[in-house]
Amino acid sequence: MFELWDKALSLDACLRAVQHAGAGAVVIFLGVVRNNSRGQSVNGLEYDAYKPMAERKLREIGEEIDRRWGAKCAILHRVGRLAVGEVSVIIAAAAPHRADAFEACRYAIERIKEVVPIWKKEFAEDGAWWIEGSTALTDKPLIVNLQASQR
Amino acid sequence: MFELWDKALSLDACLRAVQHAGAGAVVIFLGVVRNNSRGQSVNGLEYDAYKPMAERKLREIGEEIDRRWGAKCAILHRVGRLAVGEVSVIIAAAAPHRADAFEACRYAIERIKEVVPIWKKEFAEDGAWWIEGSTALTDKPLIVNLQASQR
Amino acid sequence: MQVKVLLFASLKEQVGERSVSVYLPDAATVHDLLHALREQFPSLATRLNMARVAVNEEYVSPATLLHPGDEVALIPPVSGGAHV
Amino acid sequence: MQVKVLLFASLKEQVGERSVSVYLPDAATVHDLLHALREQFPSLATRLNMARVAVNEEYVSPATLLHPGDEVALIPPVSGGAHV
Repeated sequence: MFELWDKALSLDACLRAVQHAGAGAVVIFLGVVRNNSRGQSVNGLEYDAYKPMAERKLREIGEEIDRRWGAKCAILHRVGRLAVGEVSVIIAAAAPHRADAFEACRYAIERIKEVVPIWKKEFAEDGAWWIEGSTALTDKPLIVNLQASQR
Repeated sequence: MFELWDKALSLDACLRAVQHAGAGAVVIFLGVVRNNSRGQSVNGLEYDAYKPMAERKLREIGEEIDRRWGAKCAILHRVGRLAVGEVSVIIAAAAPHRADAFEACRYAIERIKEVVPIWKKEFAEDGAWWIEGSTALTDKPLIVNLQASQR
Repeated sequence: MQVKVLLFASLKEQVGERSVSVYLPDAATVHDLLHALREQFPSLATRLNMARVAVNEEYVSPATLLHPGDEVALIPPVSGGAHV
Repeated sequence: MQVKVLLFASLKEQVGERSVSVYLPDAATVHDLLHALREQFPSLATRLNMARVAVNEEYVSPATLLHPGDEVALIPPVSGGAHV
């Protein structure tokens, strides 16, 4: 299961999609909207996406993970507006052994941040910002405040 | 929450125990009873435990994780008889950032296998075996088949 | 030929549309498309330099030839996955 | 003094009891306890060599002094956590 949803993501659905009799280890990652970012308090997020390409790229990540780690994988990603505490992404990876399940799950989240066409806008105390580029790859993400630049 | 249960473990309970507004990343590990081990087909497991000490040691692992990674942690472990596909352990670790959540969760499962007084018996096609010692630490776990040695 | 270009995130918000249409000569490349977009939308120039281009849901290089009916999208540096 | 020793996993199954009682002189150590157990249960000798000892739910060394009322447990190499 590799899907973008505009409603609350289902952990159960991810688990059901990956469990199988040979899988002794399941590792799950949940991304949750925090109440702060860049030292600012945050009210919420909005995710924009190029949906068909994003779902295709998620599926490709899943296939790569199957080849490299023999792990079965499921990924759900939210789009639209999210409040603090809501889950933005769920990744589940099930493998015969725990080392593979951990590596597969970690790889998925890192790879999503490189190739999957999804973007977030932060609603923070200092304005609404499109965050373009991964904070994992650069210390200074490219952030774009259209309101500010149009003033 | 650091508990041994003799009934099905609750993923929701673990999640509720660790989520907080500053936690952007939650990593969950589920150990699931596989249908095979050591090349043998397996019908089920039985976990024995020194319950009060095991729960104390789980709590100590959680406190260590809080100190080292700033992650909030919950651990549930099954005891008694389990069928293939049942969940034997759930670890949830919630941290502000994903690297800490992954490391904390991975540390917890490795540490459990070193210090928490819980033992498993495998019901396999070649007999019922107490597995003593972690397969992660030695290639040849010490396995004890009392039926066989008493024949 | 006329090519429809999908816009996302800050590009969409800057232009105010989910897509724009660009007229290109036949046998135009992705490089030609970017050049035409810079002329048509000068305010996007900086962000266009950061963006990758996808054709039919795959990332492509500037030398890629465009064909009528291709689905073209501008992909700013992505930021999904998680907030952390 | 009399010390009750908790048994688990293969030790429990071998002896057929969840605990055994051992008589020890006052000021006996964990080392003395293990010696007494080996005499009382020769069939456990090998597995006793692999086991750690916990007193009042903490792992202790062989030199640790035992006191009346201590909760003593033999801890074979643990194998919980997950099957993988």
